[in-house]
Amino acid sequence: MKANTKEPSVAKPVQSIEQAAVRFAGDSGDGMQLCGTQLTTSSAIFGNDISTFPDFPAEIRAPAGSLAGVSGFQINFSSHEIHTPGDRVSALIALNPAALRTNVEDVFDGGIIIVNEDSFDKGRLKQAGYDSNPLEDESLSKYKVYKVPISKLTRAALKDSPLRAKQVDRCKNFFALGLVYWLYGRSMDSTLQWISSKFAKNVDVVDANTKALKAGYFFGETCEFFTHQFKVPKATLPPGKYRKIGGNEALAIGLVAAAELSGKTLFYGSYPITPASDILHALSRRKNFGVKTFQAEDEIAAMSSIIGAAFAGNLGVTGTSGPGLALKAEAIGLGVMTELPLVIVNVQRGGPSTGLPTKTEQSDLLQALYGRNGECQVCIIAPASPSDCFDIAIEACRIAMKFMTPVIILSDGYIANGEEPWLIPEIESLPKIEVKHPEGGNGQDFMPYERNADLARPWALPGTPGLQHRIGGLEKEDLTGNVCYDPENHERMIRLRAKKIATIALDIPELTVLGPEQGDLLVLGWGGTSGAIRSAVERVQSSGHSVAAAHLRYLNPFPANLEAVLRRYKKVLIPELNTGQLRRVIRGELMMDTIGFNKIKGKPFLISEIEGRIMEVLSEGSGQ
Amino acid sequence: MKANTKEPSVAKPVQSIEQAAVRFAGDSGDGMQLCGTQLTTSSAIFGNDISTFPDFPAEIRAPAGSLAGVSGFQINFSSHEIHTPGDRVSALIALNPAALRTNVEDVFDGGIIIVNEDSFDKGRLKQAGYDSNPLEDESLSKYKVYKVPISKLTRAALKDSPLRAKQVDRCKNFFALGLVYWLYGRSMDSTLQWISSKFAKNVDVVDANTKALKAGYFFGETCEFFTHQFKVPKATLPPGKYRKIGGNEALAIGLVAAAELSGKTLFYGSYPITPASDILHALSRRKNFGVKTFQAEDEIAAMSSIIGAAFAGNLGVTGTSGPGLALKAEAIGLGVMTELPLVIVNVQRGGPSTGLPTKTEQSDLLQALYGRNGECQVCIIAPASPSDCFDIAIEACRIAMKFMTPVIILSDGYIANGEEPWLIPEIESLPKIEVKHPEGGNGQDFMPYERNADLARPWALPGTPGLQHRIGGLEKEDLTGNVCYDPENHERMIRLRAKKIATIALDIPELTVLGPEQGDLLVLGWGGTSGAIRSAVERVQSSGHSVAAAHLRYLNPFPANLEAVLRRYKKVLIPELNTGQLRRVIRGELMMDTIGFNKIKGKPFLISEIEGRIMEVLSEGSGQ
Amino acid sequence: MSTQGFNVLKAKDFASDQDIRWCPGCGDYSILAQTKKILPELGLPVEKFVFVSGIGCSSRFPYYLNTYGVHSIHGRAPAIATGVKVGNPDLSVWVVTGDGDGLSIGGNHLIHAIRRNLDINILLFNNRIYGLTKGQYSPTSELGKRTKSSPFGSVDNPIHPISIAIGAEATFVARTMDVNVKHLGETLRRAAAHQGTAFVEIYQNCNVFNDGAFEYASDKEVKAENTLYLEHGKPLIFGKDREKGIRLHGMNPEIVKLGGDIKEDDLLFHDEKAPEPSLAYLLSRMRHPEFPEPMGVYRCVDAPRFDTEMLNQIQAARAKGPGRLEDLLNEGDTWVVD
Amino acid sequence: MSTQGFNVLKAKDFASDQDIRWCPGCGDYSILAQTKKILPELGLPVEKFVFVSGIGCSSRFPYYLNTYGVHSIHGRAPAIATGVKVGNPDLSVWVVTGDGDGLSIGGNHLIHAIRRNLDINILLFNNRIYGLTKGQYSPTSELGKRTKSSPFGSVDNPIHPISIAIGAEATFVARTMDVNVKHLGETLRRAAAHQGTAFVEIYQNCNVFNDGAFEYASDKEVKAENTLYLEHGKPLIFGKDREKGIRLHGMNPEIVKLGGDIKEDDLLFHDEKAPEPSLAYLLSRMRHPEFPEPMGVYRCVDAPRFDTEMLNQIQAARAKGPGRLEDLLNEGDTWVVD
Ligand SMILES: Cc1ncc(C[n+]2csc(CCOP(=O)(O)OP(=O)(O)O)c2C)c(N)n1
Ligand SMILES: Cc1ncc(C[n+]2csc(CCOP(=O)(O)OP(=O)(O)O)c2C)c(N)n1
Ligand code: SF4
Ligand code: SF4
Ligand SMILES: [Mg+2]
Ligand SMILES: [Mg+2]
Repeated sequence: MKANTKEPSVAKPVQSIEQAAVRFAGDSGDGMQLCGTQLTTSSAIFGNDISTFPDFPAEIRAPAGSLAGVSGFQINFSSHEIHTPGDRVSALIALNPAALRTNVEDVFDGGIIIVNEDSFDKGRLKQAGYDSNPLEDESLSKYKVYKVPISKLTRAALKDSPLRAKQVDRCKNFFALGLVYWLYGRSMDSTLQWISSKFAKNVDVVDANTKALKAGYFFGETCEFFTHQFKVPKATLPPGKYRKIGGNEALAIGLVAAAELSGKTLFYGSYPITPASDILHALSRRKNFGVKTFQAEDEIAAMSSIIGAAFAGNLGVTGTSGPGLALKAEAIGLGVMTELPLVIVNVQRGGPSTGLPTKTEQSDLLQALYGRNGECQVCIIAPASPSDCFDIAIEACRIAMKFMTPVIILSDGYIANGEEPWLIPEIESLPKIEVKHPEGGNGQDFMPYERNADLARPWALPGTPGLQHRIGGLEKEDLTGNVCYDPENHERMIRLRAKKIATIALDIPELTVLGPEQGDLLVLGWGGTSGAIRSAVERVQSSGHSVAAAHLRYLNPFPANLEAVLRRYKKVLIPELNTGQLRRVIRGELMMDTIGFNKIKGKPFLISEIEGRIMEVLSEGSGQ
Repeated sequence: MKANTKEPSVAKPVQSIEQAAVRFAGDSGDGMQLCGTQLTTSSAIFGNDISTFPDFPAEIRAPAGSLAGVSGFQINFSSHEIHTPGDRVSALIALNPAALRTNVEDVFDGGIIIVNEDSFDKGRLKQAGYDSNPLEDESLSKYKVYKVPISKLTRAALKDSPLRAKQVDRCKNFFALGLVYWLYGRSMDSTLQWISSKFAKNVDVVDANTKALKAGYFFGETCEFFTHQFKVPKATLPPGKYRKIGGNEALAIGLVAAAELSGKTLFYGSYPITPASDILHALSRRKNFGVKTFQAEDEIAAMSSIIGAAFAGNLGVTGTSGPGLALKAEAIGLGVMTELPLVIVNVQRGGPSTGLPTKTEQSDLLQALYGRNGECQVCIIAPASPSDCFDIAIEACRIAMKFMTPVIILSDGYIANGEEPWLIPEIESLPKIEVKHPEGGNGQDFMPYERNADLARPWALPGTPGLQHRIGGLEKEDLTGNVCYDPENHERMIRLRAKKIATIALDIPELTVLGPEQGDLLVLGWGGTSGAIRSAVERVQSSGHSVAAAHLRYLNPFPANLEAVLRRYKKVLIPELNTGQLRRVIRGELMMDTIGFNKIKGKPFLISEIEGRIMEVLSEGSGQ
Repeated sequence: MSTQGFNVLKAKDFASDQDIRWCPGCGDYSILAQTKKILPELGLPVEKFVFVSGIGCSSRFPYYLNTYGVHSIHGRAPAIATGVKVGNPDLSVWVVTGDGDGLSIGGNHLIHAIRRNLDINILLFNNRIYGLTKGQYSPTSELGKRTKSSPFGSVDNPIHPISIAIGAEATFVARTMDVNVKHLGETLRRAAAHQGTAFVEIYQNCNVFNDGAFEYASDKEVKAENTLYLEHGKPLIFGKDREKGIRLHGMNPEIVKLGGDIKEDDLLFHDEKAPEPSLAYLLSRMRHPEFPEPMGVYRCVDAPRFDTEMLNQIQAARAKGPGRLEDLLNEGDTWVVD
Repeated sequence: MSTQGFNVLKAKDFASDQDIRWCPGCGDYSILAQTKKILPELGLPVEKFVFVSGIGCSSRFPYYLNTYGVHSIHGRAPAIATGVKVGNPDLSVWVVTGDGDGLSIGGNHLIHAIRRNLDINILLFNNRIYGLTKGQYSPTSELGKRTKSSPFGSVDNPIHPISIAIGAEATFVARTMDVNVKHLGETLRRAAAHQGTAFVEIYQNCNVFNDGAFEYASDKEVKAENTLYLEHGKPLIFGKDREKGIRLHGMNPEIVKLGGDIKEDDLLFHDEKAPEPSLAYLLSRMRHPEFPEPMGVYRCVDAPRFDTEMLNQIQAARAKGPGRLEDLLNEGDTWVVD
């Protein structure tokens, strides 16, 4: 292909499509995440439903051109409601051979591939493990391949820029983005604005990026190679005001909101760890909300600090990922014994050990349930999607303070980094969180372990006259909270603590299903698989099958009606990104067998995978 | 009662009994543990079967005379085989009112109570919560109470001793012990020897303790109050050479034996914690076996150090209790990923959090199974009794090195501190542990993650030319062990690691039952409840019921025939010192419901409790 | 802050109703007594105090005070105290820890609390042994010490609490001793007065597992030779008849006899306010038996505090416009679907 | 020990077959290069080396060496290395850690490894940032530093690795820098030669998240003013024309101009062998911008080593009669049942 930007631009035909999944892929340093985010924003503002999936390597920046260093960002934008970033992509933008190689499989047959032709040199082809140049052999024949000399065109567009060559080359992602904007008829406005404000301090950079973006756009418009544009119309989402939101961001905002709703100061003690660090980053910017962030020396200190802060009367929250949750275990036990309101966010990633730190997985459910010494229950809840993180954060804080208990939120890397449109809630619609502190006494007859109807003990704050008391990790005497080695008291307290957690079931919504109230199959999920499950179930429903979907936001305790719901279906299928942890818990808890569908590849489910499994299960003989 | 030691001694009649359970109780500083141990030794040497239960407070030495400070030691010695220290005691020796009050309930009706009359003064009565002196009211009328002025008599016996008054008073435990020796016709020889060697450096102390012991003995002989002696004949144990052994000691010896049997150096890295510290103490004395003990700065360092030691080629073992196991979680995960042979001893105690640190419990099973991030299985085994700790230690080391995996031993405070006779094994009868290290190569084609038939990877040692390789916590590539983010590889490795653990089931004995091969009820236990279960089952068997007992030494993986065995009985009862952790695992694993019998009081089961529950279960309607 | 009546508080107002469960004769009793004595003088009501401890005999401390308290888990007290202080800067927060709790498992939290310099007081009861677990050597035990876990003698070079604290750039460091009750009380007062992390090592006798560990510093016959009481601005003098002093020889301290050629002015003068902690470090290296061990305040300087700096940032941010939930929710690019 | 042919080893013999995954321009490359250069000189074959690291960019190090290696978990490398060294004292054990790995989560293990003084080498790559987690401030970041987790500036007073190491009584302490390759190589050689724990702080540029953090010490224009190269037995001189020196004023260092009244002999002389670490501590407090920062070996002394002392005890015990399994089983009171 010869690029020809000189020709006069002519409007090209526009083909309307329902949905497009676009993936940018390139070196870690190529700015692919940025392209993705920009396209996401402009699509969201345009009015599409969106869902994104950033996928980056564990290295900060592996060797340029290497397979290990490929960073990707997938965005699905659609004119109808969607719940996942899409199983396969309609367009892949690959900035080098390694990016092509690691991503080409996911492109639909007949899909678009735009490559930076300039990067397909011998060295990089070899690095990517290509024996021959795929742009020149037949291997890509089933795709629409556009070979664009992106580097050269960018340089040409910026030939007057005062920037150094290296800097100029860095603008090529904007060229690529511009081209995609043209391809899908997107407005460049939000990105142009973003460029001006982001690089405000350096006008040359603003200028260069702006030019590169526009050059890409105009290239699409002018170059004869592209015969038509696509158009993905607005989605008909519920009316209201929207913004685009990612899971970690929603979680951070939710925590701030919970603090505001309860009138408590938020204390977030955390130690950085992928993929949870962004919550710390987001909260550390919220000083105007009085948020106190404490970057502790390790996860144990982080957990310990929130115990101290909660004792002092703050809303104590910590965030981490699997290995960090393991380290917090002992201190969470102290939280259980001292019965303080504590929220522990665990953004799951691939394990065991350091595992696959930048990949997603759902393998910490059993750890969250049982990963502490002794009989040591906590409440566990999990968000279904990026925007649900907002609600789950509020819910966790509400339960923690109402029941005086640690609550673990099991998010995951997929939700944490993914983005979707969020219907901004009315403040009045948010739950009220009422917190009462006992108000002082005569110092003698205060009972720090006396319980209310919810079995919660009083949250008496240091500084309150007459309520002085001591808490700690040794077994507590019922009512007085004194250290107590009495055998009967121990058993009573173990059962009381467990009962308190069980009582939460009365305070949470029942499990609802999407689809028939009873039937052949229920597909039950938890956490980030929700979207794929829902989409898959909708597909098979639309082909007339008696299949329903249900999503478990509450993992301990379960909603009171869980068993009743499950038993209304002939079979229950539980897709999980682990070896079957929820399935195991349900067997143990309800003595009920279910069918597991398990994927442990560091990646989310594809809709088609679940759909396929559903069809298999439906066609298999009856019986569980 | 008036003491009269001056009268000439006359032989008193001897009543032969089958078994006696004696409990010493007094202040933490009164030397009750010592009395117990001495009586244990002399009874063991005499030829009784024995079982002991020391029970001490969490404080080093709570205020003298306080209820919190009471320390007890129970020993059961018998002319037939026994498996527990006895549900109730035939004789209680109480050195003060607090000791009487906290222990009197456990004395058989008609049983003997010997009190130190001198300590029943107003102050101490009040401290113990007595409104009136129980020695003077009717409250003890159902017991045979002997009011002995032990303090005065000890002082009298030592009136010529150069020791200071305080030191003299400290000898009163020997007086009490002497009296008990007389009561049960025990030889004082072993204790006299022990005194001379223990206090060899201070002849006055040897002298005083010797005199006190003898004075107690002669007091029994002479004082008209004691009308007859008891005699517990030798037990007919299997022939062979015996010694008395406690659980922690047996475990330590077992570890040393495993090192000898495998030709490896034992590296024990640990951080002190009750009730596991004694293993560290015992091993630190074994330098002549080349044992390396490392008192680490914390449990994380302890666990980490054995990973390093194992990598370097030592037999790496660590020991701890519940809170310490929680802290080790992350590093155990590294052990799973690096597939090194590691043994982790967890001596369970009352939880959660600091809980009841000196009391026993079985509440870490779920933590051992699931207390780590990601899919992260290890092998778990548990000893049945103090002496079984020896065998379990060897078994753990054998499995760890054969399968290249971490193995958790779940001991508990009851087993760790309890003692029983041990038939010393012939060395030839001990399992051989064959360890092979690959012998060097050319540095290129060594595959650190290639597996043998047992799915174990090679244990290649630093220092071996040509086998240089790097291990770590990131996901490993199959065969090469290189860091690998490939999705398929991840799933393969997760399944391979799990399969390796499952494979251990082929290498361990099947579950056997005691009693009928099928029938109405199987009582299934694990860990330290074994003795009580066995005794209870024997009792109901002898009254003609179709009940069997089974003991699970292997908790992950289960013996291959577990399900088959369980399904041969109409009902299965699982007594546990927790809220039903094994029961829950069996439901999840086998989809099989069992009946739980749970006690969470920091104390072991009584035989009668289990017997009672068995009878209840038998009489309840059928069905599980 | 409730001020009602707190100016008439007495030691007994700080006593809780719990039975004290230390061994008779334990040095902890005296530290408790002095603490109860000085607390009423600090001008705060009982409810404003929070005592946080880890696990160990020493860590039982909070139970015996009628203040708020947390008897936490092993080694984590400094981290918990950080949460308490940042959570409510109005409180007077005290950490009680042992040589095992604070320097073995908890060493890292201790250092990080010290370097952050937030306004808490850390009392480390150093008995050079693990008391509660019945007698293993601790990080402060001497090389060669025989204990249950070191029957052939410990091979771990000990850690010195004050050296480590100064390594972490502590702003207040002091040493005192259980039996020297006046000095103990005075040192606690000084610690309380310091704004920033005050680290106090307290020599404490464990008469059950390590009896006499500090006899050299407490025994009437020898203590004057083996200890040296620091006074700000004063020369370093010690000995029964205050006849000996410490002189600097290059960077090394040396013991000299006063009189003759050597005047007080030739001696090393103590300066607890020295901006550079090098003197304090040097003093921390004067150890028995080579040197008399310095008792008292090694260092007391001002530095930025974590707690106040954090509050300042919050106040500054709020001054620019306190956060509104409405704005938070509606941040960034938004669009409307009708 | 296999001796065959190791005397002809070259740097490339120490290179593994793994792709290096640091950012282009990262300071880690240079440290790796120098390490590969000096290892062949140490007289040991490749298989005798074990590199242990934690988690962080720096902790990738072991993968790139053709030695044995453990890329472990965050902060625990010193504890793992302790196990390796005690497990097989024949090995040359190296720890590679970062400022977060070694001083934040792993601070305690670091200190305890140092105080035990076992014969390992600890290289702390200090880039004053968390690299791998993409740019949060670390314990060595300056007060006020703006990072992802401190958008308003950090309020944590930093820790200084060398001060902390000396607080823990390190027997070998040195500082060097990624870009100063000759000095870096020489410092690594010195560390390897030391018998005991050798602690080396290496200034390392993270050009992605903290670019230029050490420009003051590397930039040609200014480095001579901002650094001072320590030499044993030599006076402390620095400056472009070596025209400035450090003089002691009481316990405080001061910068003086040489010439005129002030002679070299008036300056502070470096003594890395000083039994007292007070000089080393004082040097560790000389910090940019007030002072030129000392580079090189601060301290190098002999002291009992944990690893050898433990082996000595074992040898002594075995000399008295090695343990026999038979005896072990039959210990104590036994009796026979026929
Ligand atoms: C996680 C954990 N590890 C170990 C222990 C056991 N433990 C309790 S106190 C203690 C050491 C006590 O020593 P120190 O801090 O010096 O206090 P002391 O008893 O001497 O006052 C240890 C090891 C524990 N409670 N928790
Ligand atoms: C238990 C645990 N907590 C947190 C993390 C996340 N983490 C990985 S590296 C790192 C800090 C890296 O900083 P540093 O040690 O300075 O190394 P650098 O990347 O700068 O070389 C953190 C917080 C982790 N991997 N494990
Ligand atoms: S063991 Fe020692 S430190 Fe603990 S209470 Fe007793 S005397 Fe005090
Ligand atoms: S992030 Fe920084 S430290 Fe990490 S590899 Fe890149 S430049 Fe090096
Ligand atoms: Mg101590
Ligand atoms: Mg760093």
